[in-house]
Amino acid sequence: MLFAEKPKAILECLLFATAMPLSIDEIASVLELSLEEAEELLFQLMREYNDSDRGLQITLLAEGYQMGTKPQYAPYLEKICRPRSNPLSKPALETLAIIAYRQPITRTEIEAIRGVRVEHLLSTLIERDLIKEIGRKEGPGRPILYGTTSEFLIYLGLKSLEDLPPLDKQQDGIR
Amino acid sequence: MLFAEKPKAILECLLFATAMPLSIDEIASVLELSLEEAEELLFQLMREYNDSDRGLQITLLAEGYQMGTKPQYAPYLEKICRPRSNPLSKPALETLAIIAYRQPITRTEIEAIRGVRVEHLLSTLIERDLIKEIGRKEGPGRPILYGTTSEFLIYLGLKSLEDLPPLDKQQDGIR
Amino acid sequence: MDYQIRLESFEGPFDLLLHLIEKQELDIYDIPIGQITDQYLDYLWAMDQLDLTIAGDFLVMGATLLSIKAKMLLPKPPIQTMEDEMEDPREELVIRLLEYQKFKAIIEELQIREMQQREVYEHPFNVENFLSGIKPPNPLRGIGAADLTAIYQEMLEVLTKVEPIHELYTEEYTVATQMELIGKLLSSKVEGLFFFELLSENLNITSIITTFLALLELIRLSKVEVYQEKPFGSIRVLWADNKL
Repeated sequence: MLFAEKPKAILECLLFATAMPLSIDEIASVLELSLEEAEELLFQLMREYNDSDRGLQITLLAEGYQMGTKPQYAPYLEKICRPRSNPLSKPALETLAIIAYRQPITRTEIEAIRGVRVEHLLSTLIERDLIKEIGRKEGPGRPILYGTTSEFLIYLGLKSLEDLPPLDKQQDGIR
Repeated sequence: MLFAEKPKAILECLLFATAMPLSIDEIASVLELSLEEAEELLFQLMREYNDSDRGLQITLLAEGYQMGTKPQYAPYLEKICRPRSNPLSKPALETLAIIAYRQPITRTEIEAIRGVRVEHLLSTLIERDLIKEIGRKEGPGRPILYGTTSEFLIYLGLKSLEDLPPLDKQQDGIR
Repeated sequence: MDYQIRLESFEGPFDLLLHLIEKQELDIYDIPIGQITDQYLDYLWAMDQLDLTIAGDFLVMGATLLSIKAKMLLPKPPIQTMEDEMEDPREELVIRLLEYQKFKAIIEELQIREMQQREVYEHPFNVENFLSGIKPPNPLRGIGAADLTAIYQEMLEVLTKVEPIHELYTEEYTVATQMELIGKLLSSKVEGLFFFELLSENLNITSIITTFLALLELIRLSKVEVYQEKPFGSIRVLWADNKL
């Protein structure tokens, strides 16, 4: 073998710990090797990673070489990075419906309709990209006004808010 | 071999990609294995990493497992990686130590031990995610109680709070 | 001055005191308080002469030392009480010094660990980047616009059935919700608000009375303070926590 283990271990560290892809020039300069030597070392390490049953891979991107996870394992990473994908609860849907039909609307106004506190429901809806703050209401405390997002329309397959089914007029009289 | 390659590859991805150390419970849940199976798989992977000439290691930190570079390669990484945040100043470390050993503790109690005010040091430590508010002390003013975070354990390379070096090893006459 | 040491190099008064004790190999359990007090104050004078600001914490300790010194000079009562001896005025100081010393002693070891862990680099994984590449699951999967409309209609129907429309006002105002509302409004207003500003647009007798009761309760709990500039003038309400 041409190289001792050590330069390969260093190269492994470099690919692991850098945020951006590494060019062969950078690799050669840190390892104090010629470009050819650096390349040979890199290819050796790439074979060890990519041709094995390991979970990680080293790939060449436009800007250089980078260590990452093999794409087939992405679902497991999603599972641990984004554990929340539960469907919305009924209270959350009710709150969303109120906002959709009454926007712009403040929290207090929503609570007046629902009769219960909605603070945590609003956070959930914001987190799920369904509603957002769209301004402030004039008056004491200048409360936040909420409205629906463009993602909300996309999820429901609507072109615009006007596409929301109309309501029975009389019932919408509650204020 | 007890396991197919795949769960080990997934485990490798998980340890690579998660920012915080992973507990054995989390590993078992993502891999859909029993705790014993997850542990055996993990130990197998740890041996492959730690007992070899590779540049990476898997260590127990903050009651979880994390992948990192072996310390002997730090000089090469310094050249190319983002500079690390500065080490803590002595007063900050002193304050952190008092919180670590005496938590939960209020600001006034810390100041009684250090003999100097610590307000700005507490903000620094909170900003660096090393301490956090963990409650309120009963009594007048209900002062904030501080405690250390998991980032604190990671920062000092500790497995858990019990891994802190003993404080009272020297003569501890009066208590 | 016997020691050429700058005050700023000490973490605090305990650090300076421990330095003086260790340097002269004094017994921490039997501190010659007169000698230590003089040396400690010498440092403060020296700092003062250099026009350096002395942290208040150092001055407080100076005063404490002087007070201990004074107590030690007081004549001891001729007959000791039977059970215990007179409390040593130095005791509290010694306890605190010993406690501080423990932490001072552990710092070096923690620093070593800090430096060791700095040698270990983690993968700079950016969750945000990773997740931006993954389409988040549709939180509304299985739900159409019509379903949302139905949910809304149903909710309105329930509301209209249960109570006549005008009754909704009484549901809206309870002392508890008004207290919360007042807190929300006031806590963001350092200059406070007039009482009428606390009332919502829906002025009716229930809302005014409930808001007034809520205000009285908050006054009782010392959460708010109220001022009236002249008799029959407008009542200004201030959130007590905002005063600090």
